[in-house]
Amino acid sequence: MMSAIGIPIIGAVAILVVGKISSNARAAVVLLTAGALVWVVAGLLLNLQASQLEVVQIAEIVPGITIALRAEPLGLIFAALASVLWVINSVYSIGYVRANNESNQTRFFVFFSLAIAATMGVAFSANLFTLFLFYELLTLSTYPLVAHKGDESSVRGARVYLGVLLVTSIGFFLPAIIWTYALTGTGDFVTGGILQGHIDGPVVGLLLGLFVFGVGKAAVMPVHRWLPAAMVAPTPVSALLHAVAVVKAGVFAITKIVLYIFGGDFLGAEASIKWLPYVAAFTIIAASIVALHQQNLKRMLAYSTVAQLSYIVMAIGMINPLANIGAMLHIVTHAFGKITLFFAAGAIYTVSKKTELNQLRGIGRRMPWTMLAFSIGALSMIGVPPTAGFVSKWYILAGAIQTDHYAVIATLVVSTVLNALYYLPVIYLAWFGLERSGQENFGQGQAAPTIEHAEAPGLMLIALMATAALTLLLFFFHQPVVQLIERLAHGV
Amino acid sequence: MTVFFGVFLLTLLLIVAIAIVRADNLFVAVMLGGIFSLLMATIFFLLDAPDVALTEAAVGAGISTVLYLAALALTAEREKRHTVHQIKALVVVTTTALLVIFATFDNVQFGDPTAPVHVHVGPWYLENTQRYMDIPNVVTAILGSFRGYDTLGELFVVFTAGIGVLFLLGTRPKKDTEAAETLIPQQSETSEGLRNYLIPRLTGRLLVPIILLFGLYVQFHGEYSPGGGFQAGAIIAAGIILYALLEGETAALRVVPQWMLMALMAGGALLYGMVGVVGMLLGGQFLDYSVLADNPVTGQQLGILLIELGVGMTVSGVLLSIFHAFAARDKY
Amino acid sequence: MDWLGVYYYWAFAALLMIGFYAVIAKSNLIKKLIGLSMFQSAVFLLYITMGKIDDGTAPIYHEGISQQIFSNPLPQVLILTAIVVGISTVALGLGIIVRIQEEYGSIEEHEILGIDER
Amino acid sequence: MSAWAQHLPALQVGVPLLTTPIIVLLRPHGLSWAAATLTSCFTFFIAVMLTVAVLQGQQVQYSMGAWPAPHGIALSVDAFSAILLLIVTGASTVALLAARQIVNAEIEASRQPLFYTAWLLALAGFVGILVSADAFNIFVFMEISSLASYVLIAGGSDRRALPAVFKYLVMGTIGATFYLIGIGLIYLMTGTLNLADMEVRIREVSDQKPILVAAGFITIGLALKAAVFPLHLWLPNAYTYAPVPVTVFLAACSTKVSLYLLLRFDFFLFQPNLLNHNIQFSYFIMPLAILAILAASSLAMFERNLKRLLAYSSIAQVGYILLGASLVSLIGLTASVIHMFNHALAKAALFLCVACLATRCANLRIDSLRGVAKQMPWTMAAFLLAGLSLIGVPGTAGFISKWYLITAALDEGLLGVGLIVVVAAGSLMAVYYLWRVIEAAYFGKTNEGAEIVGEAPLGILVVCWLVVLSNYYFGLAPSLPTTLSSAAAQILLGQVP
Repeated sequence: MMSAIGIPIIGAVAILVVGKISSNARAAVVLLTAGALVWVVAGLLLNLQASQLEVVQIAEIVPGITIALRAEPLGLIFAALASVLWVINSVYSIGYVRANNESNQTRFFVFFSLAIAATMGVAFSANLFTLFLFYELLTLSTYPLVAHKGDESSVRGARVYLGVLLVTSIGFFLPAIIWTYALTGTGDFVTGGILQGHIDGPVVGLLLGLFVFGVGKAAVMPVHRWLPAAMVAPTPVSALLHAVAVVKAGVFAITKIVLYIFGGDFLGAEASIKWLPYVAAFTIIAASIVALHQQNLKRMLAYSTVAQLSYIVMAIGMINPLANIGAMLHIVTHAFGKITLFFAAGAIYTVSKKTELNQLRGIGRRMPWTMLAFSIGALSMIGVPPTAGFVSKWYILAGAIQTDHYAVIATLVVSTVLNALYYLPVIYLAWFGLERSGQENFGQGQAAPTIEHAEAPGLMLIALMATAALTLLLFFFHQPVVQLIERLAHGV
Repeated sequence: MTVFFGVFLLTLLLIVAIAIVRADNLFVAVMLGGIFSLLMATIFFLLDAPDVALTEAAVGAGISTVLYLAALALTAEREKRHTVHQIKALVVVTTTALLVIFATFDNVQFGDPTAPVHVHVGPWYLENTQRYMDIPNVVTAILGSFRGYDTLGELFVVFTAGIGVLFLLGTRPKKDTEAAETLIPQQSETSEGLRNYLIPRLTGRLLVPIILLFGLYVQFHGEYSPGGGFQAGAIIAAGIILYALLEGETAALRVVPQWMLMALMAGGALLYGMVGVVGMLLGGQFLDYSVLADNPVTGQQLGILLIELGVGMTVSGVLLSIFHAFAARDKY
Repeated sequence: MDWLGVYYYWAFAALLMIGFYAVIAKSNLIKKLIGLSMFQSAVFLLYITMGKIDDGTAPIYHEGISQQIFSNPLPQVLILTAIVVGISTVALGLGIIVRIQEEYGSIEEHEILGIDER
Repeated sequence: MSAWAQHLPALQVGVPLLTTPIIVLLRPHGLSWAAATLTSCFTFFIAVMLTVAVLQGQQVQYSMGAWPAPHGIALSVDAFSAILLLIVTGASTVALLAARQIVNAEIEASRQPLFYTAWLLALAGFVGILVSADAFNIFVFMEISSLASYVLIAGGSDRRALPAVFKYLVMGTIGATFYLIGIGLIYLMTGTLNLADMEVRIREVSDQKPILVAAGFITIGLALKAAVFPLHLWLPNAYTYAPVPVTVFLAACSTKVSLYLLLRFDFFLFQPNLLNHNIQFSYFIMPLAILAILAASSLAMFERNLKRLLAYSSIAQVGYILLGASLVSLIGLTASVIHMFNHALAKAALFLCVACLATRCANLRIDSLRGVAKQMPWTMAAFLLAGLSLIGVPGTAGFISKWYLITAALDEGLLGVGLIVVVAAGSLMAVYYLWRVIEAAYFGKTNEGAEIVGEAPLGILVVCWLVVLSNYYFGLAPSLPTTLSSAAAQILLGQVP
């Protein structure tokens, strides 16, 4: 596991060194590191038995508080997801950066691999302190990525990004962690939770609230403002942020806390935590409605991410094995679906410099492959059968029915309808809309006349098609992932 | 009798203090400051503290008045009437005073021998000075040996003040020095000081040697009668400053050149420190004089004599260099 | 005899008050410094008053007289040190005042602040 | 060496003190700096030896002049003074190492020996306070360190330093005299000056008025010297206009020594003896600490000059230290002592970065630093890392003290929640005012007038990075400061281990 964190850091240093020499060498190093990471994580995944239980302790900060890593199933799924998508994202970003000849690309890739190192740390953390340490490192390493362009709007966006994440982490997350350490004397993730008997009554609800709103990265409603603000970043960064690393780390952290700190059965009996599914439900509905009104493609995708994340939080909030499986599965499916959408948006922007929804009229004819992938991704978001999105929503729905949690069922239905309402028109216009010539479709005075452009550049296309294919494949071969999750459910 | 004297002197002291604060002309305030110090000296003498009285007179009345006057010569004579935040000052001051007076309500008797002050550590010194040092002046015994480390610290406070003033006034002042060169007529060697005023010249010639002699007496007679390094240093400095006032600052610098001042300052401090270190080298603790000679009592006496000399050297060196630093200022 | 002792302490308090007032209220830096040294000499008075014993004499032995009541020597030693600390602070303060006069041309606090604002 | 081991406390003060007369006479250029740095390193080495002795559980006592304790002056070094000794001597060594270029530029050669003598005198004064166990002796060494600090601060070429240092002189002397009145009253009632002896004898007279008044005077006097919030008016200007290496040295340790005295007197002397002293202490100190954190941080948020911004942040951190102490619990005191250590590290690093900037940029206003990161990447990277430690990001030294502080606050129940909100608000304000600087430096457009600045001189940069990395070392392996501060907390609360 140590190597899982080590490799991206070594990669970052290598890129820093090689970066000055030539861009090809740098691209090679990036791919090499990504490949090595996948190799290591796959190794861990295969011999799951041996590696998972022993705890690797790196440092003892204060008696009782240590930096320790442990490869348990949940962490492994997230690490595998992040490493696979990192490979694809690297391919995509090399193409994107070449096409748009972005400034100081070395810094871009260095912080990119540092962010991945932090994500691995979050995935394998064995106690609350290590989780918080890598969580903060993730925030700090992604800040320069969000502020990459360096112009006024991106600096302001990055300021909001950093502000909200630091406020929530120092304001709520840190006190919650210290409160847990004070209560139980330890912060280790133990299957079945450690808070049993140390705390009861409404205080549990308060502690959970501190955790949920402390982890700003999970973008539950009041603390979600950083996500749309981070849209100023270049697309591969938004892809990384919103599909692979940052948001997933947030939701993954909440899942780990709910399962390993509070513990399923302890929370089941506790009355004071019933509010969690309702807060998540509210976030889903509100975010979907806001996404409906969005004109900018990336902002719409951002709000849709906020909604999708709250699916996971809602499913976890229901404290039911089926729903848990649904939640973890949704982490994977949403990642593939959303990253495809972002890749498509990036491709469209690279080639045609179009960002607004009404500009995409009839773009399907010009960029068939990109729009095909976009459609698969959109369908996966809605949860239409051939795509993976359907499977995870199915499990969550099954969980909701099992605990006859009517509010959740209603939310699922309403949100699926809302998803359809804001994704389908885009696909329809793209394929069947007529490409209006001249000015009228650039109403808001954006001087971007329809220029002749062909399909997206090769590298980006490969990445796009890969993630789209994975979304479809996952629908048919989701069994291995589910088995892995079930092993977790039985407390292995 | 002492009751009457005590009350009279204290009320006089308070009146002079209020006069100082209210005086607009700073020169008057400094002169009143001199009177204030002399009154304090007499009160200390009344309270059986001859050593402190001598120091207060020599340092308080002598040296500080000289320093204030030197500073006044370089800055404004008259204070601009501008009391800024009066009410705030009164409030803060009255609260502090009430706090202090509140402390005296309890059974604080003046001069009763059974008070805890006189029971615990004090009498131990009185008995043991004879046994360890066999010198009459107990204050010098405590100053020199029992609490010798305090006096070492004290010496370095004076040393720091000397260093500080030399450092601050070492720079060439910002006043447009070229204009200053031309404006002030070059003071010829003879016209400096009060040379051609008959009375000061005559009396000065007489007084200076006597002052220096008295200074040396105080220096080396500290163990038997009130006196010691600080007082002696101040008196010797006062003597030489008087000579400077009479014969002019350049003449005084010829008598005690700048490098000798620096040597005096550093030498005294080093002497004191080395006496302590030698004590350590010979097997005792730091500043342990009993190991200095075969017989501990003579060792203590030798130690006290040496450190008093060190203190005297440093104090005179510092005070003189401060005076020269100020005096040299108005030449530019 | 008792009220005299208390008078010494009240004199100490009054002197403290006068010195402290001068430090805060006066804007002339030299007057502040004089106030400061008065504030310190009040404390000297407190210590020495503590050391006095009724009809005791200065703590110096004389060959002849054997049974003698001596005042407490320790406060006197402390005050010897405190006086020299006071004079050192005054000397350094005056050095700074002379430099301020040269740099700012005035030693009134409100004028100096004014010069800095401009 | 063992023969000298029992002389260590005396050497600790003796070495810096007795080398000053020698250094004042060193005329040749640069020699005085070398001698001063060498002495400072040797003092740091002695401090490390003393800490090792303390960690081995030895009771380090030393009586000056071989006179027994209550009559002669005794020196004693325990865990609390050991950790402070490390901070003071370390800060002085680091600041001196980085001082050569700047002092050469700002002070002409003839006055440099005097400057370095004053520096060593300040160091000797601080060390003298930490090692001494005699109340009046502490006053004498407090005067030495204060006078030397006034000289150092007034040493720069900036004329505004002079009124600032005069205000510091007046307020510092008033603080010292309040302390003197406090000792006088205690001496009046107990008859002794040795701290240990005083603690024993104060028990019988603890209900009488002079002792309560003495406690008041000592606390106010030391609070004035430690720039506790309402009495902090001298600190911002003094640190801003002083030469940068002096600020590096003083910011890291001058307020800390007064806080050491405040805690030593309030907890060791008054705590076990005065009746409800702990309630009086926390009711009096806690609001001041909270006020310090909130007001000083908000002042820092709107400050234009970088040095004064860090000065206000120092006042806020003094508030954190006092907040920990005012909880009057074992963890609270540990948090307070360890924050002294961690804040000294973070603040020394930040001011060293300011020193690097000062060598290249004309003035240190934030809007004149726009876009400086491009020309001085290493300095700004160091500033960023040191800033993270000040904010208390996990993995840095600052985080450890935040962790202890919040744990201590949690034991206070509802009041604790309020304190957590204050601590969180404080660190978020720290995020705001540090990010303002970093954002201006990294993303700001270099204004046209600015000439091309090169990277800071290598000497200062290496020292700066040394301190920044030590921030992170003590962030990940804080065993040394934690053991020392918990031992110190136990000593202060009276359960001597």
